[in-house]
Amino acid sequence: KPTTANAASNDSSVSAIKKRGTIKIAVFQDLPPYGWVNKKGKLTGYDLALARQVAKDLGVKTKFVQVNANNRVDALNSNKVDIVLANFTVTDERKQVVDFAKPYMKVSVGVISPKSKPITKVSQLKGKDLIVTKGTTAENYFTAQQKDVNLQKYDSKTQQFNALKNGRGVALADDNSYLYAWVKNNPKYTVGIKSIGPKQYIAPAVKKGNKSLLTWTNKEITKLNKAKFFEKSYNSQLKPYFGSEVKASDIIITNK
Amino acid sequence: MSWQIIQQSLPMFQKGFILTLQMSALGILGAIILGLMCSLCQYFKIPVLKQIVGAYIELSRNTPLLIQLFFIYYGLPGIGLKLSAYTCGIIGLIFLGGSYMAEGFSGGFDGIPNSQIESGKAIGLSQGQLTRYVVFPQGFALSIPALAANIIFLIKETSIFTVIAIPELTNTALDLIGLYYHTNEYLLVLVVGYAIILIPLSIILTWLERRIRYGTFGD
Amino acid sequence: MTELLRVEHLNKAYGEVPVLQDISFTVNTGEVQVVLGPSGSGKSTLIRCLNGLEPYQSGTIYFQGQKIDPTPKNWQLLRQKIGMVFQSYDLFPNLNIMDNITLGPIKVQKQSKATAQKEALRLLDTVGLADYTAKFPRELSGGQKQRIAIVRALALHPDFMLFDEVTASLDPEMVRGVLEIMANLAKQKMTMIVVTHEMNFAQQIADNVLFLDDGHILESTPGKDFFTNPQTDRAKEFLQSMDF
Amino acid sequence: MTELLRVEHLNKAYGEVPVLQDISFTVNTGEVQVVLGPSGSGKSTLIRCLNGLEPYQSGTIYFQGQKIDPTPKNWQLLRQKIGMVFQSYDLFPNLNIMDNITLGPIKVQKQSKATAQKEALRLLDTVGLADYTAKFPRELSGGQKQRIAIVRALALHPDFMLFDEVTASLDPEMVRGVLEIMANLAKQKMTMIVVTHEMNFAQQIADNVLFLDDGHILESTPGKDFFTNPQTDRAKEFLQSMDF
Amino acid sequence: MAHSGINLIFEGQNLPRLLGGLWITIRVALIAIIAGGVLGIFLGVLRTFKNRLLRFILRLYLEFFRIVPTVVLLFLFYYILPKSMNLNLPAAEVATLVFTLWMAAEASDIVRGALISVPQHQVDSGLAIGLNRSQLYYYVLIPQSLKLMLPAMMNLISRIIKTTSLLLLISVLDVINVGQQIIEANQKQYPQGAFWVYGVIFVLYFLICYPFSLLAKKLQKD
Ligand SMILES: Nc1ncnc2c1ncn2[C@@H]1O[C@H](COP(=O)(O)OP(=O)(O)OP(=O)(O)O)[C@@H](O)[C@H]1O
Ligand SMILES: Nc1ncnc2c1ncn2[C@@H]1O[C@H](COP(=O)(O)OP(=O)(O)OP(=O)(O)O)[C@@H](O)[C@H]1O
Ligand SMILES: [Mg+2]
Ligand SMILES: [Mg+2]
Repeated sequence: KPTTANAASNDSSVSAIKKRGTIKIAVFQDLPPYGWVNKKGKLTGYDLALARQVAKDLGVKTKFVQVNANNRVDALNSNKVDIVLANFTVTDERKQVVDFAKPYMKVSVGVISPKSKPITKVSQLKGKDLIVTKGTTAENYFTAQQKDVNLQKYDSKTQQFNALKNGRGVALADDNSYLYAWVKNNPKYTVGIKSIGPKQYIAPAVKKGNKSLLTWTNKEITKLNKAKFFEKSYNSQLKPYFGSEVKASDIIITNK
Repeated sequence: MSWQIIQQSLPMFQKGFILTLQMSALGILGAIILGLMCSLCQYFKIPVLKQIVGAYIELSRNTPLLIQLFFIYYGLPGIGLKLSAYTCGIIGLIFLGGSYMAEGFSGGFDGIPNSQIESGKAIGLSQGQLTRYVVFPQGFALSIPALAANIIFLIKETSIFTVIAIPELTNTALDLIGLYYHTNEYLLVLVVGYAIILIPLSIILTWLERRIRYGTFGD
Repeated sequence: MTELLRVEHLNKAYGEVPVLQDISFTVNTGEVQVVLGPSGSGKSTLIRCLNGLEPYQSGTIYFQGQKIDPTPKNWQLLRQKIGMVFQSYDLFPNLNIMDNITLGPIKVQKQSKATAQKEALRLLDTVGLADYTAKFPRELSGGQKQRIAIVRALALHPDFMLFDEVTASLDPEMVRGVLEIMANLAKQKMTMIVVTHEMNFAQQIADNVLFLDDGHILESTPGKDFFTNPQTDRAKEFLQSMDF
Repeated sequence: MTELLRVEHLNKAYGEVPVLQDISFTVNTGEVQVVLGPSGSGKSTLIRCLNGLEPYQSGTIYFQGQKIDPTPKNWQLLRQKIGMVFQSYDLFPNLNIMDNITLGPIKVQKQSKATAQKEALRLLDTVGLADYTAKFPRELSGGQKQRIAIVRALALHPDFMLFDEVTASLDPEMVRGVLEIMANLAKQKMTMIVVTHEMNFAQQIADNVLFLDDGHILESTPGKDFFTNPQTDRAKEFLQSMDF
Repeated sequence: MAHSGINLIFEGQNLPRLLGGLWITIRVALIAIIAGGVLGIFLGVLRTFKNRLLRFILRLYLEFFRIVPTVVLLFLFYYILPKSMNLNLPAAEVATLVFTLWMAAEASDIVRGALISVPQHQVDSGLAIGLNRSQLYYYVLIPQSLKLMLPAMMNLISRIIKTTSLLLLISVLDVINVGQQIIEANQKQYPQGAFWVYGVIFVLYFLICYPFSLLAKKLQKD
């Protein structure tokens, strides 16, 4: 339904959401174990658990909107969603266009490659094809810092992993946390570079200027932290998918 | 809308633009050759080949390019056939365009009035001579409008290459949007990019169409 | 009077519908056979059978005493000896007048270009169109096109000519020029089979008239008698209707 | 003799090319005006101007003494009073015969369906096609279609009728039936303007002949004189060419 | 391994899910075809009118939808519409709108083409019996042009259906998107999942589009 410009930004305020009775949340649906559809066709994952908790605490129903990495910002700006909980890494560019709440996860870019031909140093990637997904921090990092790596840019996670398995690039770069998860399922591959670039955080994002929801979300994260929600969620949603290389403290933020 | 942002993105778009042009050119050329061969198989009713061509045309015309590409690019490696993205793109475009071009040519050949064929026969021309002096020149002229429409169509279809990570125009735009979030600017450049290719081309093709038609039939 | 063409018991049907039934007749060298009959009686079909453009179900055609084996290859060779002009002026729009005329002589009969062009010019002269060699069909009037079509057929020096209502699509004023050329051919003793609706003209040139109705030859009567004294009532009726 | 239609100084051009130049004439009630002239002389254009299918650049048309203001709306209203039949048998292929005929009376003249159908049947009877009401145009021969087209025009009870070469696309055998109907109309004193290439027929019905050449009226001569004794050489020539 | 991959399709809820995705796809196409078709007829009629400004505007509309690739159209509407027009629609509805407008544009050209190829003498004889313009269109031109436009319409419909494959790109949960989820969720068990899932979707699209192209061919013949 059409709304006016000002009303549109207020549309995602806490009171508006409560009045509407539904919160629209942008999530990934192809990124196990954060946001994905399991074999039974059910939307699940670490981000999803958070999303459901947020809705519960707001006392509203959820409406999930599937996004790809490269349209998370526009989903907010075009009022398609109230909040993004889609493995959204905080970067300076993104801070210009959306408002991030308190982070709930740590992350940095990692690189996976076949065990048979492992890539362990960035210098090995020179002049080679590296697979990334459009709009991810991995793409951002390599575009800005490693200009002599050829990037193959895909629209979705499914496509990028498929491409890697088909050997279309020598390696794939993405957030290291789910690369660990992925290699556990695909033992022929290894996280050859565990972490490059700056340490980064993943946080919920709301439309720029949406103070009301931002404040509420910050409080919510603090509250959930106290209640050890993220630890529990880590154990149920993530741990089963990660290899032994990963500890809870690598991923979740407990002390903030 | 910021002119500076547009300007900064132009070198990237230029690469995509050139790639779109190159792949379109190759794909269209291949499609025309494939289409011509298919339509000849049908025109001369060559047994077996004619049936194969018929099946190919139906298959190609009734499935989306996107799925054809997905199947070739992501699916076929599963049974051991791995082709580069560019090869897949070109093959996809030829596979799709071949059937459209074939129908265009066939339409031209079928459009030749029967009386032309008969008067060719009546002066004793053999089948080969009839094809060379009557069917080809007239059929080609008649099929030009369809071919022109197909050329435009195929160029637009290259935008779908974005799904197999070919950095053509559309892919470039989507990528930049994901990186820097200047959606309006990049979409504008994208639309203008296609307009720069398609508008002059469509004018040239219309002109060519008239000329060839006039040269052959005089109307 | 040598026999040029003999048709015996020709039968032709489109699907189940018989269109020509038990057609037999003979044409001698130098004779003009006019085929008359109401619309749909099978005149065009008959003409088209006579140069193999339509297959027929049964019957035999003899050409210069030889039985024709009706294979596509045989017909293709025979067509050089049979000139044909249709109702629609179907010159090849993509070729100029000279190329239209010389295509057959050069490609089919392997004449040299020079010979073929010389002959084409001579024939064009006889129909008053010698200046038109470089023009394209689109630049000509219907009557001119039809005259060129006759020349194109004549350029192969056929043994006989088939004409199927060649003036039917022409403006009334154009008709005369074309008919004059055909009348001239008749005078020069070209063997011809002519389908026409122009009764005056038919009367003037017919050595013999075949009157077709519903796929049958109802009568075959010498030209001098048919128009004044047809044998069948159907033909009488037909002649009346043509002359309101 | 009351004047029904008067045309004064009518000029019409397609782009730069003049097609009708300074055309003036009068048609009285009950009169048959035949328009003759070579192909391209402007006959069809004239007829089309007379019921507003073509706009004209200058000149005036008076209908029953009233000057016609040539707006689309006016012409639409007037066309009920002007019946027109064309060369191509243009019945509406999507409607059956009855609907073809009654479309105008019902939709334009708002007659009741019953009245319109009764009248249609009466008219169909006069042309011998009363059994054809439920058929579609494609099931009819050219001559039948043309007779229906005349009935369709008559069903609006027009004050006069325009005929443009209505027999030109017909098989020769079909021509007579159509011409007979027109001759009957003339006998019943229907006012008509008739373009035709059938000279015998023209001679038979013409009260007056307009002879057009190159967009000009070269002569306007009573029918009884024109065919035997035309005033201009051009007309003489024309008459000769029509009668090979 | 490959031969057993087909089992992936029949495992668990996979087939119903795929068909569910297909329904989303078809629903978008169906609404677009019907709404766009009606709008297209209307615009097509307008395009035969003499008013130059009107014809120019409609021509511009058509050319815009012709020149801009559908992928780009989808993104344009998906991103720009909510921002500048404050029209906030879910992706599937945006897609429906785009396809409707596209269908209307292309259909208007088909309708116009069919209308002007009704022979001029049909127009003349309609006018000659005194019909006014709307009567002429209603009783004569539109009924006659319907037959002429059907083959092209069938082709257009099958093109619209095919092009719905692009829904994936604006994250509509269409059949391809569901397919990708299935490939992702089962990648360990079925490494060749992509071959089978994309293969099945390929066939599904063919089964839907083929009848239309058959129909188009048949209509073209008679
Ligand atoms: N290709 C065809 N398929 C089926 N029937 C045909 C075909 N061509 C002609 N006919 C039918 O064969 C019959 C004879 O047709 P033909 O054209 O030989 O008649 P015609 O005497 O030449 O008539 P016209 O004087 O109108 O030219 C007609 O009933 C016609 O409908
Ligand atoms: N729509 C048009 N646009 C341009 N010129 C036209 C058009 N219609 C007719 N003409 C020209 O106007 C002139 C008169 O044409 P018109 O059809 O009135 O002649 P006519 O006397 O009816 O000929 P015919 O006996 O062949 O029917 C011709 O030179 C023709 O080429
Ligand atoms: Mg015939
Ligand atoms: Mg005329």
